[in-house]
Amino acid sequence: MSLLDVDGLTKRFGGLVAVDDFSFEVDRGEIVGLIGPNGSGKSTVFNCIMGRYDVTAGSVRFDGDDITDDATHEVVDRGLSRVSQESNPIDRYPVAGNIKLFTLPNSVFSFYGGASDEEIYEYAARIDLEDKLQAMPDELPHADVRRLEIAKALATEPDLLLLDEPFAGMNQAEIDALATQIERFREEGMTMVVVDHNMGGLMDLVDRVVVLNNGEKLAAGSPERIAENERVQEAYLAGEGR
Amino acid sequence: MSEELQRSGAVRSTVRRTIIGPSGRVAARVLAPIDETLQPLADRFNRLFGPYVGDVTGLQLAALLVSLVALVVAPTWAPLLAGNYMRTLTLACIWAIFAMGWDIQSGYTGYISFGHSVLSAAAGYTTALLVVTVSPDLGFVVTIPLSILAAVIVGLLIGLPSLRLSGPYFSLVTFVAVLLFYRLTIGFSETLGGENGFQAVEVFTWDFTMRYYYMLVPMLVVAVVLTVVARSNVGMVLVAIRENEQAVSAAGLNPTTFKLWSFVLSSITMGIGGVLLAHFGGNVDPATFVVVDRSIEMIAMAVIGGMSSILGPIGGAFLFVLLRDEVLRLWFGHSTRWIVLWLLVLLVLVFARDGLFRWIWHALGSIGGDHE
Amino acid sequence: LGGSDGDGITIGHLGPLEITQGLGSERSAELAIEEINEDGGIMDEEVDLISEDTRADPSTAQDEASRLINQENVDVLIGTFSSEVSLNIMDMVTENGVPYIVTGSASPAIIENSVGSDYEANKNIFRSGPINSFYQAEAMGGYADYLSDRHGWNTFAYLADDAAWTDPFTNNLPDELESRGYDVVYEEELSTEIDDFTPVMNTLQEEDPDAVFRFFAHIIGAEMLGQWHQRELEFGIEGIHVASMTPDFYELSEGAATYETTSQSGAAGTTEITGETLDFVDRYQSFVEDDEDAPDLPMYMGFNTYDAVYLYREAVEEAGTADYGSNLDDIVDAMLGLDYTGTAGQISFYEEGDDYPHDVQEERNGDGVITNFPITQWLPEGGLECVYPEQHRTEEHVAPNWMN
Amino acid sequence: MSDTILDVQDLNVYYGKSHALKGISLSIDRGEIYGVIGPNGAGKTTMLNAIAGFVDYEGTITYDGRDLATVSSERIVRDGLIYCTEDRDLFPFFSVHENLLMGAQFRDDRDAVRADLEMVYDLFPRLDERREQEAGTMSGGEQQMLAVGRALMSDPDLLMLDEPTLGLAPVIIEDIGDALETLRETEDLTILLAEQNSTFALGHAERLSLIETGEIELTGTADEFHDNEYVREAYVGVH
Amino acid sequence: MLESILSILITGAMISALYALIAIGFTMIFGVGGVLNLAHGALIMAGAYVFMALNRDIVAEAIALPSIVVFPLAVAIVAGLSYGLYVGLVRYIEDNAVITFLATVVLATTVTEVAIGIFGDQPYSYTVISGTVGLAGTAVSYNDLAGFVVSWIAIGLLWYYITKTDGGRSILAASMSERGARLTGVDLHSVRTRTWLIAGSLAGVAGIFLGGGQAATPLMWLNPLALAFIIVVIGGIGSIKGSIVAAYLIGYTETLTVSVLGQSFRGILSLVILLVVLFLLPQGLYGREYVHE
Ligand SMILES: Nc1ncnc2c1ncn2[C@@H]1O[C@H](COP(=O)(O)OP(=O)(O)OP(=O)(O)O)[C@@H](O)[C@H]1O
Ligand SMILES: Nc1ncnc2c1ncn2[C@@H]1O[C@H](COP(=O)(O)OP(=O)(O)OP(=O)(O)O)[C@@H](O)[C@H]1O
Ligand SMILES: [Mg+2]
Ligand SMILES: [Mg+2]
Repeated sequence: MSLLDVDGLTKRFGGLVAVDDFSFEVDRGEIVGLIGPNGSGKSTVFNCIMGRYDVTAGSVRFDGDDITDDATHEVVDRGLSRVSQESNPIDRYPVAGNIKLFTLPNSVFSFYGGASDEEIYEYAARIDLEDKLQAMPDELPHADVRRLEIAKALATEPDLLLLDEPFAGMNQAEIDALATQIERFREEGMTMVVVDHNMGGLMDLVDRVVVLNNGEKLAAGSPERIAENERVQEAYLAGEGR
Repeated sequence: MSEELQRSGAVRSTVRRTIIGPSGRVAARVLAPIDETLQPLADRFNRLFGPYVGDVTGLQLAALLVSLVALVVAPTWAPLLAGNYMRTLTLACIWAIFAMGWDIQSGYTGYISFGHSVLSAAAGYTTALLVVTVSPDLGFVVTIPLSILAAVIVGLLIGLPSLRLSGPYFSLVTFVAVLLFYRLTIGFSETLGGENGFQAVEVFTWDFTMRYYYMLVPMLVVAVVLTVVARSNVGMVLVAIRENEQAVSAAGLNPTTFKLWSFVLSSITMGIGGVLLAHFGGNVDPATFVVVDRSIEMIAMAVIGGMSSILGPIGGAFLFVLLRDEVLRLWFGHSTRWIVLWLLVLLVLVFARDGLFRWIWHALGSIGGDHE
Repeated sequence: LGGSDGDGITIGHLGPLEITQGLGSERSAELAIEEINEDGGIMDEEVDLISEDTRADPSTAQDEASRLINQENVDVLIGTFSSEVSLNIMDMVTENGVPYIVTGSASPAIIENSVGSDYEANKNIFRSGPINSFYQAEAMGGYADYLSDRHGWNTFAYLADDAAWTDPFTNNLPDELESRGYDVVYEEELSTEIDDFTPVMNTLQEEDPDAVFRFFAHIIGAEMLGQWHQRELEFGIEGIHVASMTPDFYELSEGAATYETTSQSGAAGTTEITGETLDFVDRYQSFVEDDEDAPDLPMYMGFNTYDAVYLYREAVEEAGTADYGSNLDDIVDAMLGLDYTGTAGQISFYEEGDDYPHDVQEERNGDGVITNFPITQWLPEGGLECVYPEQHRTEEHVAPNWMN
Repeated sequence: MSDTILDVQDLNVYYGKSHALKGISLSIDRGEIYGVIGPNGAGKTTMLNAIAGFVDYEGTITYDGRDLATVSSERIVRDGLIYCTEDRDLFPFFSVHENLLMGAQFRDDRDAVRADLEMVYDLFPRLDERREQEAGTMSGGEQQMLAVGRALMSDPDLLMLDEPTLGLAPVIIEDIGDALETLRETEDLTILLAEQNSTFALGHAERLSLIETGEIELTGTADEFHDNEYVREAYVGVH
Repeated sequence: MLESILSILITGAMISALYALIAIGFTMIFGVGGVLNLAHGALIMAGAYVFMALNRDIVAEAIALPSIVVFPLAVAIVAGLSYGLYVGLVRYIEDNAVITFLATVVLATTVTEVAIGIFGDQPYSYTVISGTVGLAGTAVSYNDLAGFVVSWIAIGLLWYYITKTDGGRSILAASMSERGARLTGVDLHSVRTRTWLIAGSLAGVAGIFLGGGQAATPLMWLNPLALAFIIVVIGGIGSIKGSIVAAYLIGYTETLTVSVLGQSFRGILSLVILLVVLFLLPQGLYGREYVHE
């Protein structure tokens, strides 16, 4: 049975249908690519899964349970985590503090607990941030802020990780490095859905690709087949990924 | 950062360079040795309590101990001073509790409440109403817990709806809550005593020394408890809520419960303070408990002491009350005194916005050098 | 503790020194003490005054009172304007047993909650005037009779601060009026926060009374008076209006005060209530001649405070001691024994067992009408005259010129 | 005709202790597209921020013959030096249309403004569909389009773009590239382009500089960069 | 019956206009600087006292200028004070909302103390325009009528300026993103200057007519400002449209409460409305909102 099961998801903003009866499944251990033109609804799909938006129609099941109406923190506690498109670190805490926050138990009575410094170091190390632990977020260059976002997500020990444009603002070398790290997460048993516009990074990484267009599923299949798909080409790829 | 801010920053830094800097260096030379000698003590303290209340340097520990002792033995020195110091210090203890109560909620979560006097009033009025309507001889064991409970209930009544609101809305609504409570006390004067309030509450004692300890002990207890909470994960989450609420829920933490929790903690504290204030003078009336000035005063105390530091507000409260009731009293006539007081507060807000006592604390910490 | 051990007599004065009533009271106290010292002091001891500001705020008042008692060791406390202050320092004052003469607040509760409820514990508390608002309500009835005789006004409306001091009026006056055969066409307590009188005035216009009795201490009736004149509403405005007692109220209100009346102890020095009244007013005026802050008249609290100081002098000299620590009873007895001709009237106190022990007694004329409750009226061109009671009257009451 | 529009001499920027830019010098000719590439943290954004007057710097920056140190930031904008930042800085509660109007806020030539509006809406049809949507609610990519569009509305002489392709779909990236080229032709627009996406930078700039850890490692034409081993290894990658 | 309804409509309209004026001045400052300026109340009071001092000979014997002259003068002075408040205090702390909120409260408290120190507690009456007219059987003082008209003129002008002109739009823009504003060539200093001048003059106008109706007193500003809060929160902080709508909502509620339930219930119903609105729309009627859920 699949780990994540999005069924007939629809999200309306006033008159605008951002996501229109969209369904897809993710199996354990997979890395699925979710691509599509700007404004096609990718982030909205993530926001609906994470309980950031209430969905207009449809359902989201995670590991068998219905999480459609769960609040964000409940979703996270179930083992689902998301690296969002916009970074929002807590500028008052150093990198280490930002990571620690994501390891705290959700109870007003647990005064202590949360990750030890060693564990925090580990989370940072998994994404090459270990030597920036004491830096303040607003001192970090763009790409490191993105790494911090990933480290925070890792710190919640997710089974399923949603990555929204992890490669944005990175150059080829950095993309390759990050891609290998993501590969490693998979080996550690994590399942992932990756949204990105950088075909160079994405296509080699993912097992399957789902293409969204105007909120509807345009196509799905192996990276190769998608790259060949004419409609995807003219709607989105424009020669990329070939 | 806008040019104005840079300029004000410049002002601050020149002040720092030309005045604070040099004098600081002198102080440092004098104090460094003390720091060294006390370091071992500090280390033991940190080993024992560090995890709960945070680490301190030798000097910081010294400062804490000195002020603690000074407070405990106040009855020996206060009467020697010209003025009504025993009463003033006693009052300061109560207001320190209010300031801390405000801090743990507003200071930490960043949801700035302008209506905290309502919480203390809830406790005070409950005490009075119990005495007046139920029976004059209920005894503290009954009235005190019930009054604190009342504060918590009112706290939840205000908190539950208003904490959904974003910052400024919350502030304005709490501000309005005070006005409403005031209107009620006047409007329903038969039950709530109108602007005369109640005089029936029994004072703890008229012996100034005893009365002082009645207020000091609870203050110290509250201070320790809240410090422990503030330095724990809970404190960390509350600050995170202030900085970025979305990040908190993304971390799998439920902001609402944490916000409410801080409100409850705050209400309990305000309740304790309210009860003490009621038994301090034996009177419960809008001017003493409700009017918005009371809320503003406790905020002023917390902020000049140093928001989100628990101990800072204590310092702020003592400074504020001592200035108002003793120091300025000596120098200024009736109403000028208040104008001067508020202007001083204004100066602190502009030039030491992080709070005087936080600043002192860090200064002491940095003198020893290597630590923090 | 305190007492006259050759260190002179110290009188503590408390009042809201930012507002005119308080200032008038303070100056009157200063004057009284200056006179007394010229006249050999109290029991041949120098008298000095320490006056502190209550800001009309109970907590501040408590602080100041406790300073006066414990630091300054005053022998007597005199003053306090707003009822909430008087009531809320009571506990602490009785605790110390220092004589305390209330001169500013008229709420019966002050006596009821203290001497009235537990005589022994509170017998150091006195009120030197004005007569408490329970008797004031009755007196207003007498005043209504006068208005009826003079203008044939028989229907009245009632407005008051929604505040404790007006409760005796709210509870008694309407019945009082009806018992005297008048109609009360409208009654309302106004929120002390009121900032728009239009609706009220509209209602009054519809109800169309001959006169409105209004009792304002917190509310400032300036807007009401303005509309009254501009709309030439067909009724008189009578009763109590504390703001209107300030000597320059007529000017400040741009003459909108014309025709309104207010009762005030001492009748603002418009008339010789006792042989003392006008002399005092003259001395007061030369005393504050070049002093901008002080009001040009003592105002009602001033009269009562001035009298209180002399009452205290009479009493302790009678008792032969000011040492309340050990001889409070003697002082109290002496006070109760007094029948003193003050500036605001003939002053004597109710005894233990009366409804209002240690409260100033009302004076009544032959037919039992209360007389130590003078009412003044602003006349065109700012003249202030005493229109009631008869024996103090300097001018007959004038109806607004737009009423036929 | 190679007159310099922007000249940067020995530019240094410090963040507290850290030395973010270590003596950068470069000069840009009117009408050219100049690329700046480098790993993250190299200092590209810092450089643009310094030119736009958002951070304090040492060294001299001359634009159109005037030393920018003496010019207030809004004056710079009115003189045609327009900066489209990494984090967009849109007006979240304004509609798409209002955001674009704000771009031309200081311009009086109504007709020209109207023409530019059409031009932007043609370039980004998605914006045209969403004229009335609040900018803050747009998708990441749509916001990026809007940011570029708003910059174009200011009728720039020198346009500084910090990672304009960030989060954009390949199709759009192509369109933007072509648009910039045409603008350069028609309006004689000069462009300073900071990019991670080296393919894009090398595809459109004719001269580039490579910045690493606050220093210029290499400056040259697009072809020279293409042929350079090191660059191909680290930045273009094997695609 | 019909008559009393009419009179409610009329009185309500008059008072609401002033409320709107106060609320807008207050909300504008927030809209732009993110500053909750509680000293706005002090400015209202200043408006009344300044007018009175220039218009009547009881403060300074020499000067007693006619209203027509004093009005613009007083408004200008208050606008100046408002700007002074920004330059002298707020701009140094505006980056920290809490400090600013508190500093302005403290300032308001101080100014009130000062006013009490100078004028004491007596009411200083003055007339802007004297006389009354009967509108549909309801007596309306020229003061209120003028207040109504002037308020609406002011609101209209402001409305046009903010929504239809680049200068006005950049005021709003600056409130959303300071960097964005600088990037589009907005002169932040002039924006702030204009904002505080405008807000100041609104406060001045409101103060003058409030005082003209009642009298200048040191605490005359407290209740109007409290109402302004309620209005601003209901309407949505930063939204001018919201303030106007809410001002009328509250204005009429108040008048209704008074004429139906009686004086002592003033304010309470408004507070109920406030809570209801907030419960349904946490951002108020027209408040800004990031995530449309
Ligand atoms: N809160 C909102 N209100 C109105 N429209 C919205 C809102 N959020 C998103 N939209 C619209 O819904 C559509 C989908 O947005 P979404 O962010 O999911 O796109 P996306 O696929 O993530 O695009 P990108 O690749 O640029 O990030 C967009 O057209 C966007 O304008
Ligand atoms: N506000 C700041 N405070 C301290 N250091 C900073 C600050 N902003 C940037 N830095 C540092 O300056 C260096 C350059 O940062 P900058 O953002 O210019 O790099 P970049 O080339 O733009 O990287 P990217 O391509 O990821 O945006 C980085 O090492 C960064 O850590
Ligand atoms: Mg997206
Ligand atoms: Mg950058």
